[in-house]
Amino acid sequence: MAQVVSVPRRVSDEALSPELLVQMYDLMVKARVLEERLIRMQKQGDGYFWIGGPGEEAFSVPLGLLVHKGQGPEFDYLHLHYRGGGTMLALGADPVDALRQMKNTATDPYSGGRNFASHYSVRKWNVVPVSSPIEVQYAMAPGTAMAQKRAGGKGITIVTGGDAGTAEGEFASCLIWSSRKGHELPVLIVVTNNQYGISTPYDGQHGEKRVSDRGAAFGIRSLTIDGNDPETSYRAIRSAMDYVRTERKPFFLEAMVSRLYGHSSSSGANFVSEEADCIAQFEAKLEDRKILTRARMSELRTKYTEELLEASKRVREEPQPEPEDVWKHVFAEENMVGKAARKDGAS
Amino acid sequence: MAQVVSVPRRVSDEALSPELLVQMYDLMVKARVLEERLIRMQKQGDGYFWIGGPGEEAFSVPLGLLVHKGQGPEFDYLHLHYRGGGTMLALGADPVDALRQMKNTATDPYSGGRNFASHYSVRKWNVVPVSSPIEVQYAMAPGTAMAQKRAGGKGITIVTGGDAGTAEGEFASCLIWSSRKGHELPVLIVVTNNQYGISTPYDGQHGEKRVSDRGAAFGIRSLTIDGNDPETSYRAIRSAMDYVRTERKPFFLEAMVSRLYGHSSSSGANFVSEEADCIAQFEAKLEDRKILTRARMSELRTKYTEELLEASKRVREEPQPEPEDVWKHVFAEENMVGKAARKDGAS
Amino acid sequence: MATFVQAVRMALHVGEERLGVTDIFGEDIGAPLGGVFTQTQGLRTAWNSPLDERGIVGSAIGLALAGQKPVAEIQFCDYAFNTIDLLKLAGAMCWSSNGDWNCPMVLMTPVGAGIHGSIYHSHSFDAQATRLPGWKIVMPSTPRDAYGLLLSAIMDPNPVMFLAPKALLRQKAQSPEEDVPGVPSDDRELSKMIDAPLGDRSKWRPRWPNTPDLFVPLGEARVVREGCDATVVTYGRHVHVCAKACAELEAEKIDVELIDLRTLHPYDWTAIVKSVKKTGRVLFVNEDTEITNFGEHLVRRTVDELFYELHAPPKVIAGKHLPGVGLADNLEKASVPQQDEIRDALRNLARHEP
Amino acid sequence: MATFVQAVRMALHVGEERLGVTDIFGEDIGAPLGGVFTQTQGLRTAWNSPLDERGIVGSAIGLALAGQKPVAEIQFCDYAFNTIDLLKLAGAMCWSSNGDWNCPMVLMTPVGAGIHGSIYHSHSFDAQATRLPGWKIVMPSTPRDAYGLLLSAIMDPNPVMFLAPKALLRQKAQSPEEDVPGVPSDDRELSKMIDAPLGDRSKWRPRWPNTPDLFVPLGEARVVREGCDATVVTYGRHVHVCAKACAELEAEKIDVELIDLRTLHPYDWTAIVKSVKKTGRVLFVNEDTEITNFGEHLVRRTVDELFYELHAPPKVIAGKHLPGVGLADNLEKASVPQQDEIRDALRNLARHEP
Ligand SMILES: Cc1ncc(C[n+]2csc(CCOP(=O)(O)OP(=O)(O)O)c2C)c(N)n1
Ligand SMILES: Cc1ncc(C[n+]2csc(CCOP(=O)(O)OP(=O)(O)O)c2C)c(N)n1
Ligand SMILES: [Mg+2]
Ligand SMILES: [Mg+2]
Repeated sequence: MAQVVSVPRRVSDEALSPELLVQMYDLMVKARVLEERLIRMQKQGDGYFWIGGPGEEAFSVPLGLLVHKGQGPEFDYLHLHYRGGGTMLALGADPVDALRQMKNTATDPYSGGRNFASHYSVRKWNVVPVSSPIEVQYAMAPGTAMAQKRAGGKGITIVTGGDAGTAEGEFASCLIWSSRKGHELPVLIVVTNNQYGISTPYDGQHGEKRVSDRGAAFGIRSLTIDGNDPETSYRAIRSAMDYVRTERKPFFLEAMVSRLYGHSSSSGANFVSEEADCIAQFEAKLEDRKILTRARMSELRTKYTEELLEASKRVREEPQPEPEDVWKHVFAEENMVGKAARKDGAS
Repeated sequence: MAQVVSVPRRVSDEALSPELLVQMYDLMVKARVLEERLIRMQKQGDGYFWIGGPGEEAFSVPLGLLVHKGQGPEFDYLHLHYRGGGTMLALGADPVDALRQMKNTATDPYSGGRNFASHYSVRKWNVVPVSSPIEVQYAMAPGTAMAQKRAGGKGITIVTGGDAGTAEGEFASCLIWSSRKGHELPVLIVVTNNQYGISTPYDGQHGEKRVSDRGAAFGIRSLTIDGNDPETSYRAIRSAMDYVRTERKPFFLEAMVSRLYGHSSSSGANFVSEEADCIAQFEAKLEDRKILTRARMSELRTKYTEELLEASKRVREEPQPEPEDVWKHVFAEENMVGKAARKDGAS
Repeated sequence: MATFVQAVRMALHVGEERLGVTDIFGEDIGAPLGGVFTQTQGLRTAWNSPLDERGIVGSAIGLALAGQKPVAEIQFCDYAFNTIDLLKLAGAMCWSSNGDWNCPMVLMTPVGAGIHGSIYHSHSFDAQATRLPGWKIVMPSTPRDAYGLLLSAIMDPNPVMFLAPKALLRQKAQSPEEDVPGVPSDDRELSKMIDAPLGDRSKWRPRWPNTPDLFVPLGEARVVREGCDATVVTYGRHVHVCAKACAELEAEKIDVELIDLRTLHPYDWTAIVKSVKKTGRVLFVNEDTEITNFGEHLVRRTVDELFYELHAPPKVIAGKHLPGVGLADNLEKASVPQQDEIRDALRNLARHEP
Repeated sequence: MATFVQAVRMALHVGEERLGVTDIFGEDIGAPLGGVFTQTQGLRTAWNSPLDERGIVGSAIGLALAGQKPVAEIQFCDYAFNTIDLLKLAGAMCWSSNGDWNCPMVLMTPVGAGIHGSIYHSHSFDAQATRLPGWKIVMPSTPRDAYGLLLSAIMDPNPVMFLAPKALLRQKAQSPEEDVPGVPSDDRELSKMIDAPLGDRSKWRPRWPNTPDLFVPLGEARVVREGCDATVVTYGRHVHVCAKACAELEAEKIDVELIDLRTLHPYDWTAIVKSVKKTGRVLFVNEDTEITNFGEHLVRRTVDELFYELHAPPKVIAGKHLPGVGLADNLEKASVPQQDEIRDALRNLARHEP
């Protein structure tokens, strides 16, 4: 599938350090191997459904690395969709927890065996619960951003979603609420455009050439980048975040990405060889620039593959939730989010 | 209130005939007098609530005159909001029927005493029921337009609403659904911008300079005009309609208008002298150009005022709905809309 | 005596000054109007949102998640039916994250008929609201309860919906017990203090009376009048309609117990059980449409748990299953419960021979 | 034997070829996928909409008003909760225009749990749907009823909602009576004719079997099995769960009458009355959440009209009042009605001594 890529204007082309490139590569591989493990678990009956982000690592990993991580409005809020695994690993999430959610164990820290794979939730890192309905996160993002504007720090709100979902009204709500004159909000609005919504291609569903074209009318700075290149992504995200953090205004970043295992397990979750593979491309670059050898790279992949295979076996033995657990947490007993906000002195 | 007005490019400045100007003036006065009668009825206890379109006549009247009126997809569909009285009179509606709806009589042809004033519904003219929730008509408009594109005639869909309401997701839906590449729809998307939503001014709620700026991203031709000038309106609507009828593609027309009696009876419904009065402006022009004399113009106003006063007295005597009438028309017994479509050979 | 809407305003003032409310927002909520019912006049944290109910609910969730305390308003509950997915998400936030997050927001919205509001200013929302697991739902019938329940709603760590019966908004407390404590006894005095003047309001500042931290607990019903011949359980404006029906029956020596549920979820089952055990006859009244109605839930639970305590079949009087409430007086009256049919139903219940 | 989803596809084919259906649309409905459950494969008028449920419902209304006959789909009913205002408008179109307009649209959506769909692929919609005056609501439990009710839905001049139990979609007719008339007796033959092949489908065209204009009337229940000891009224996938519970009880010499409601509105009250008069004991089963639930309406009407016919308190088994259905097997089972609790409840009902 051909990718429409604009030259990332306003983004410096300053070289990234080899250490950073290696760190990104490491996380990208880890994220990919994790998705492949999750897919396998589902196929083997160790989970009911898979959805995730293989093919988006060159964007999701740099995004996670650039997050100002912590709890409360001084830190960044993340309103992710179900393709954010790379971002979570870059934040420091334990991949074994993702296996637990796939196996819906009681030990799943994200939902206690209640929700599908890739539905993360980490309050201590401001990762709000991922929910399945497309685009609702874009209606909530202005709320956390308002709190941050008020808090006066550098914290920003980051919201991500796919291309097809931008047809929902909440995407428009996000553009409108974040750009009201005199009330602009510090939101980094991200769309990862894989040019599909399940089986429906981009063409024929969109009047706009690029989704990011929709920002202009609202005076929102907007940019479309090649999200398959981690260096481009890193620089574009960093510069967009700098703008949002400092100006306290929205930025709309569209990243063209691949969907490497199709939509989800419902569509088979098989490798799609026609799509660009950001890891393969990055490996060629790293070898070419003599930053990593092929041997070192395949060693890394083998290491993660083995680790996660072992972990998946251990997870299989962990307890399932009990029937009566359904009644837990219907209501909260205390105001946990309020405490966090006060702890960080932000409200 | 200062009006932002763009020069109406792409609109011819060909002079309109004196007959047309007189016809428009006549209807504008009739529409204004009707609204003033409705306001008075409500204040005198002959109705529970008033809302309507005084101040929009210079736009709503030309719109109605240019409609291709009839039943079924070959003709124009109208998805109006509650400020469309001028359009209805220009279509040929009997103003007494509006009084009946105000007095919620059983004889009210639009809703049988069920709905508020200015909630029109005329199937034989393709006027779909006006409903109170803001902006829902923009979600329905693509549907009638699809039928028209398919029917192959010249019929178009016209949808109107206010400026504040464009923040609802349905407005975005309308832009999206009408501009999908290869599936463009013949919709004339109208926003009458009075720069208020009830008490809330335009400024501070919009990131876009003009609402019509939102069309560009979708490749929708868009234009903002001075809706207080009936000549500008007529020419702009005609040229927009020509485009939609011929190209079978959407056009977005924003008309800057006045709100001459405030939002509704809830906000007092008193004359707002700070706003431009399109009828007063037009009268000065007509006198200046020697098309009508002051005497003729005030005669006309007196005539309509007296007629509607008399009519309102008669309407007062018409029967109210009976309690058991609530059960009528919960379900339709036959497919009336289907018949119409077939009658006109369009489906 | 304070009106219902003044009570709401004073509670919101206490909320923003003493209980951590950070945002009171919705359409036309901010200055100069202060709400289409004047409910938010003079409040420091009140602001006008875009005309976008989905954005309002979404932003309220976001604000809540970021540790703020938002009180959001949907201008009329008639315009909340496109937000039910978001309301469900707010109610699911704690449960679906297995207790990781909570979502402490308050959503206010005016409900119900009784003011000739026609199709789109007459909807009820209690049936919908009780279908939202994870939410607490209140619907006060007096200024005092409006004040005290709103304060409790603000302090709760969960999403709480505050349904305000439209027809009661301008109604004054009918007795000192129904009034907000601490308000001046002279109504005009109170009005001068906290009602915005007509005309230019740019210089106006309210003077707030010193009202206490009165928390009416969520989940506690109020026995409005005691009786032994039958029980009527209701809430909102129908508390007053039922009270009048009860007064009519008193003349006939029929002594009806009237329970104002006040909180619809979690509701005070104990209070209902106690009364039904005493009277053996119960009528549930509300004005939402009658198929799949909250009163029907209460009947179900009554027959489930109290079948053999009943001396007569339990009844529901609710709104008719119609697409809307019509504007004409006859139509409105034929659509939502009226005093005479409530009176007749109670009489039948009380006189029913098993 | 046809599967449920094949029955839907064949009905839609008949709809577009013989009954005037002009548009079958929704997310992923068109080629090449033909629906996430294959329900629209090979249909001439099927097309992919934008990912916008509000646009889908809005456009369906517009198409209907313009005399077209749209069959719109919401991919999962879990994603219909932001369209309830539009559904209400469709249901109000005829009434609010005092009979001037009708709105002949069909809305299909898969509902319910039973496939480990977790929080957002397990919702029910029957409680919501029955709260939409002006709509007719059907929920078939067999391929034959799916076919026949869909044809009737298409012909109706009103908005009709077709709720498809997700867990039944791939299930075959269990007997010739449950099958679509006219399909080949060999399942593989039918599959070859109308199931799209894996891989490239661009050249594939279905061969439709010659199925008749079978109209299952809206509003008519089906007595699945006769019995005299108790009645169970249900619909959708719980028809099969209840049938199994009834079979278990047969071994205990308890003879339960099982009614498949099929149409939820307007529902077949006559059928319920007849059965309850015979058995005096009734259980209503559905899997939507249990507060303000349609089964509770049926209980209310039962005690309202049949109180003195009852030999035991009428019961409801429904989904738990929880924010969602959890993914883990234990959680799903604890949230929606299971065969054993239905069996036990029916046994208790049948054995109950008044
Ligand atoms: C509101 C809603 N409608 C439908 C769905 C079903 N669904 C899940 S993913 C998806 C496609 C999303 O496409 P896109 O936004 O491009 O994101 P991608 O999956 O391609 O990353 C759909 C229709 C849903 N989850 N939520
Ligand atoms: C969905 C919805 N929300 C709120 C309202 C209440 N309301 C009626 S008119 C109005 C303001 C509309 O402003 P605008 O769109 O600019 O139209 P105008 O009245 O100025 O012509 C509001 C908020 C409504 N009718 N529908
Ligand atoms: Mg996509
Ligand atoms: Mg306006």
